[in-house]
Amino acid sequence: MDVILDGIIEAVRLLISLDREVLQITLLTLQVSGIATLISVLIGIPMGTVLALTGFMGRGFLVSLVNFGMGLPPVVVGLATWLCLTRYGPLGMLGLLYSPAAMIIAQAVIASPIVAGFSMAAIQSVNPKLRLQILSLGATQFQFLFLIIWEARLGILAAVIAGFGGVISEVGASMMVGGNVRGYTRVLTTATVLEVSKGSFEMATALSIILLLLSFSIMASLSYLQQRGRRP
Amino acid sequence: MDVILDGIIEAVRLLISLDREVLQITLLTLQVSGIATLISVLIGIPMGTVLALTGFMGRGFLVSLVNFGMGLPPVVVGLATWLCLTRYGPLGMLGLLYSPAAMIIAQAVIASPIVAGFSMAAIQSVNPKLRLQILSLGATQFQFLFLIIWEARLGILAAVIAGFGGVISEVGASMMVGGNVRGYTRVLTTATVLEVSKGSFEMATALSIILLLLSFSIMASLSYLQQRGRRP
Amino acid sequence: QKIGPEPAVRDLILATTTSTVDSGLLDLLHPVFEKKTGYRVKTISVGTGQALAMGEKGEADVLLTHAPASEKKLVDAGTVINYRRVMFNDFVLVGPPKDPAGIKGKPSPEALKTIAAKGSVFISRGDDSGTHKKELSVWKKAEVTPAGSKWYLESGQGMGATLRMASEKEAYTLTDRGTYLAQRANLNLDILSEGDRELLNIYHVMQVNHEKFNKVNAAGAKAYVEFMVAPEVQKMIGEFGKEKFGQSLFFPDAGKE
Amino acid sequence: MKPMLEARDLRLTLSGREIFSVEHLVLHKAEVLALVGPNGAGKSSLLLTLALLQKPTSGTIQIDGVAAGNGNLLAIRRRMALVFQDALLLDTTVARNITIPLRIRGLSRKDAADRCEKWLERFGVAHLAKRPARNLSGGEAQRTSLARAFAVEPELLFLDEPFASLDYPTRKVLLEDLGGILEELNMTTLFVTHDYTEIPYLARQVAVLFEGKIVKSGPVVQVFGHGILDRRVWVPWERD
Amino acid sequence: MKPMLEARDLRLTLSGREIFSVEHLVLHKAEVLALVGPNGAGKSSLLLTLALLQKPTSGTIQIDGVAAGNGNLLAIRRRMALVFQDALLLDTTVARNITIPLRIRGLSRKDAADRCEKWLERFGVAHLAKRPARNLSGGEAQRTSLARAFAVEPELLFLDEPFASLDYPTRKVLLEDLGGILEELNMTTLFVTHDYTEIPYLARQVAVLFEGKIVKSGPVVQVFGHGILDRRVWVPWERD
Ligand SMILES: Nc1ncnc2c1ncn2[C@@H]1O[C@H](COP(=O)(O)OP(=O)(O)OP(=O)(O)O)[C@@H](O)[C@H]1O
Ligand SMILES: Nc1ncnc2c1ncn2[C@@H]1O[C@H](COP(=O)(O)OP(=O)(O)OP(=O)(O)O)[C@@H](O)[C@H]1O
Ligand SMILES: [Mg+2]
Ligand SMILES: [Mg+2]
Repeated sequence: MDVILDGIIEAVRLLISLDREVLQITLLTLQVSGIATLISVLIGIPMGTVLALTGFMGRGFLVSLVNFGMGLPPVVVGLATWLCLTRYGPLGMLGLLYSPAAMIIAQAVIASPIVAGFSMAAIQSVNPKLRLQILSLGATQFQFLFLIIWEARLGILAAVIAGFGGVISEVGASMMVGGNVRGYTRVLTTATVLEVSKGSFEMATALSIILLLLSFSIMASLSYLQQRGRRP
Repeated sequence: MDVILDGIIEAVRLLISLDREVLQITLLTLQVSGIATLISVLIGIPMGTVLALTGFMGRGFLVSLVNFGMGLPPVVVGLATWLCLTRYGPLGMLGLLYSPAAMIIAQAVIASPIVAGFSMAAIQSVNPKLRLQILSLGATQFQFLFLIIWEARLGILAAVIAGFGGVISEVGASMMVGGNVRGYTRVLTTATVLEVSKGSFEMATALSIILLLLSFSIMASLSYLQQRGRRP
Repeated sequence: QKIGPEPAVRDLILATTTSTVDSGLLDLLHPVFEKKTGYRVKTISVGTGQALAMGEKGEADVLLTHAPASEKKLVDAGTVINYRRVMFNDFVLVGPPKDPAGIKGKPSPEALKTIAAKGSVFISRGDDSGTHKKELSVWKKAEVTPAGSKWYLESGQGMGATLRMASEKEAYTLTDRGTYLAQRANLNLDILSEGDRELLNIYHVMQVNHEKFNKVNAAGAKAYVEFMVAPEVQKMIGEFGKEKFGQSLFFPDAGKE
Repeated sequence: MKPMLEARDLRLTLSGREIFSVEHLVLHKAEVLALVGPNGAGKSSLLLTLALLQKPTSGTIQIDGVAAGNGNLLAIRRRMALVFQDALLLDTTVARNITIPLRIRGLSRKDAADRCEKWLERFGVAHLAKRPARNLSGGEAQRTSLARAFAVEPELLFLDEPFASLDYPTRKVLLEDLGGILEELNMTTLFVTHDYTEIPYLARQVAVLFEGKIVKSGPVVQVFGHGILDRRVWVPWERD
Repeated sequence: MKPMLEARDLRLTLSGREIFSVEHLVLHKAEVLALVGPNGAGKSSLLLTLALLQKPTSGTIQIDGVAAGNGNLLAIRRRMALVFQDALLLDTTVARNITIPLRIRGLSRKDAADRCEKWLERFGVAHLAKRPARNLSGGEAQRTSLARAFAVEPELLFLDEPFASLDYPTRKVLLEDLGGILEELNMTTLFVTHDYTEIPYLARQVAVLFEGKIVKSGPVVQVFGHGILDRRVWVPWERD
């Protein structure tokens, strides 16, 4: 357990001394996972809403596709994104491989079905008669969605939490498409893996602790938002 | 895209020829992630239920802890589990490191907060008056829980789907504590990573496809269960 | 004090093995290179197999690897050019200090023979890496076919992870000296057999052929190769690790074929 | 003059069960029609269908002479309001529950607030304006739901047992008021009730739905007789 | 004889608002008490508290001479049944909604099925037994909820506006029946209603709750006068 203790000491030291490299890695982590989550929210919430509210041919198939996408292995997403973005792959001309943009793409692919799936479940659990009531208030399609999402906000926030949690903690895809380039695409998880493979467990533990602090504070604020005014 | 095409062909070949090694890897994957999910269901559902239904000191803190655990990076879980299970670690005497049991432990640690968090959200969205109605039916604590969970089954199944999806697709922790030992702790995700690092992208794609097929069929049956009788 | 004009294509993709990165060597060299030339090196550390595959597909600009036999195929096919020797270190057999199989001091093929005879656990990387290939060639020399035996485990992971597993399981394994030295503090393993001629671990740097792959950053790749074999860089390689480990991790080797 | 609402051959089948089948139903402008019938007759389903919230299995609905279709659904819905059998309030304050449909219709913040105040006052829940709708009592919720419907001052109003949870004196005062309000605002109204004593306050016409079919319709006194006008009960907390 | 239910100094405060404050309330065995009052008076909250589902801020409740506490809550709850203001059914079939509380109380599958059938019959919803409760009409749901409460044949029964969504003839028949049933089964009953004409059918005693306080109580005729007994309306689908 010395390793963990040393890791904590090292983490504190890094935080206090505002180590430039660690700071940069932390900011990049936030930036990449934040933007990816934002994209997945923009894609996932409307998608989940449509799946929850409309009945069309192939809906059942799409629902299982989303549920399945929720379990899409980051490694597989990483591999597929990698194959798409390579120089001679279909999107090679964009030259995005081994850049933060590539990581954002892969993470958004991972998070979108998560957000969509949980948004769907949240909206399905809104009283179906309330949906009719909202329509009868004269709401446009957009206002309707807004109000329904408001009613399902508890579950939708859980969806966002899950999406963000899924990507900030992910390593396989980020490693593959980002390449863990120092000062450019190195994020907290990939840096941790590198430190482990270097055998510097203290540093790995320190980075883990920073990652945990980071995700804990974000999760805590999201869950505060979610639980506000909801006592059992 | 040739790689993907070749990967598909290879996947079909492996499946048709019932390649012994691939079969064994697939079964182990199912076994490890299945048991881990089971454990996380046994821990997570009661825990989520208690958090949703009771108000006690420190509940707020526990809720953020669970939400935070939902985003616990597998790499960090892997590192922590590894440190606990090493020969001279606190649980070293069990001699579990680099065994399927160690992978199950790590995966259960990853999945439990996911299941707990989503169970909590699901149960919170059950009409609070219905809870009182159930109590007034004369239900014991246990019967009460059973009935509440029944009412929240849509969301709870989503929680199980998320938990299972989280672990079957996870690679960081499995790699660290399982060690990817051929014929013993190699699962589909770790095998995929290995094939990528060998540069055999076709084989990696084939394994990915098998993993996708596997998780797709499981997710499809779970989501069929979930959506049965729920049209919008 | 940068030399030459601003490069046309700034990004340079280097595919290399984990050992060069994990040892920390490239973290020392690349800032110097970047400052001097203005390129940004994107170091992708992967298994040797993947590094070579990336070269074969034109996905990398320059390679730094340690599997001469496999590299030779790329050179012969004209996939890579400007193939230059950079440095070497060596492979060593490590195992638990108690040395249950009693291989201490034996030359490597004999040591492996003893391990097989005693049935002591041996951990192979099993990942087609340079180290794995070297290990297989030693088994061949020892005239043992270990695959499928109960005492022969394939970790399917990088060197660091494999060393840790060996340490935990009190097993033997073959490792490059650099990684072993870097990790030694956390391991309960000793060097038991070393110094054989065939256990040399030679690193080469090479440019991916821009005439075959139009997207390859030829100028950058050339600059990188020249940089690695430049005398002052060779000196840095030789000094690297002396301070921390009391000995060099790599020995400069440019120009000797 | 075109009727405000006209339905022809309206039929609804759910889960293989015919819920209602109505050949012809007309509501003239400013007319108030009471719809009665036993539990499960299909009243609520018919109301939902006429309010364009439930797609009928077959049949047509014309609103103010225009056939309701996908193109004009929203425009028509904004001319209507509906009070459901159980008050379905949004999970926000009472006041915002009233103002949302007004803001949706493009009223300014100020106008919406004024209307909201006026109608909350009218239904005796002005003191609850800032309270979260989630904690209201049954009657308070129903009043809020009524205020919400009236606040949009619709041309066409659907009420599904709107007074069931109101206390007796409130109900009485409201019934006496509402007749005047409906007339003043020219609201065409269809309302479902189980308490026949309410009918004469509001409606002249009544239609009886039984097992999904309209089995009788006409002026109130013709359907019920004169006994319906007679009801006297004391309010216990107002005496002495 | 000990009273079936006795509450002293019962007070409930929620979100800083005093919901009710009742000094003393007694229900003797087999007594039926009507609880009336305006919307928001606190009737439903008082009922929930007496049924041991809402913890009072202060005060004590004795059931059959025993103070209700954590230890005996379940045992006491099994002697009670409660019909909520809005029918709260479980998301399963109508029949299972009835049998679940019976099976919970240890009845055999067969006995539970028999009782279920009997009470569904009595409330006129036997034909719905196999239907999912989620799609019921308002009145059908309320009947199911009533059947569920009566099927457990409780010693102590709480009813919160149980007839509000029932159609008039059903309500009338039920009211006439239920008086006998309550007497026959010796059920001590507290029921909340807004329709004072229902009171004389079931209750002899009435208590009036106003702004959380019992402002009046006593025999029905004394509180309301004799006008309450008079009500005549026709059932439109039964004539001719
Ligand atoms: N959790 C709560 N927080 C604050 N106020 C509440 C809460 N629950 C109920 N109330 C308020 O308490 C008052 C009493 O509510 P209750 O439901 O007991 O009324 P009631 O007498 O049953 O009325 P009704 O006849 O309309 O059903 C209401 O004004 C209601 O808004
Ligand atoms: N989705 C559905 N699937 C099957 N049957 C349904 C569905 N929705 C409603 N029903 C049935 O249709 C019938 C009519 O329901 P509706 O709610 O219109 O009755 P109602 O006349 O309003 O009754 P009440 O007076 O009790 O409110 C009921 O028997 C109900 O069970
Ligand atoms: Mg109805
Ligand atoms: Mg009430």
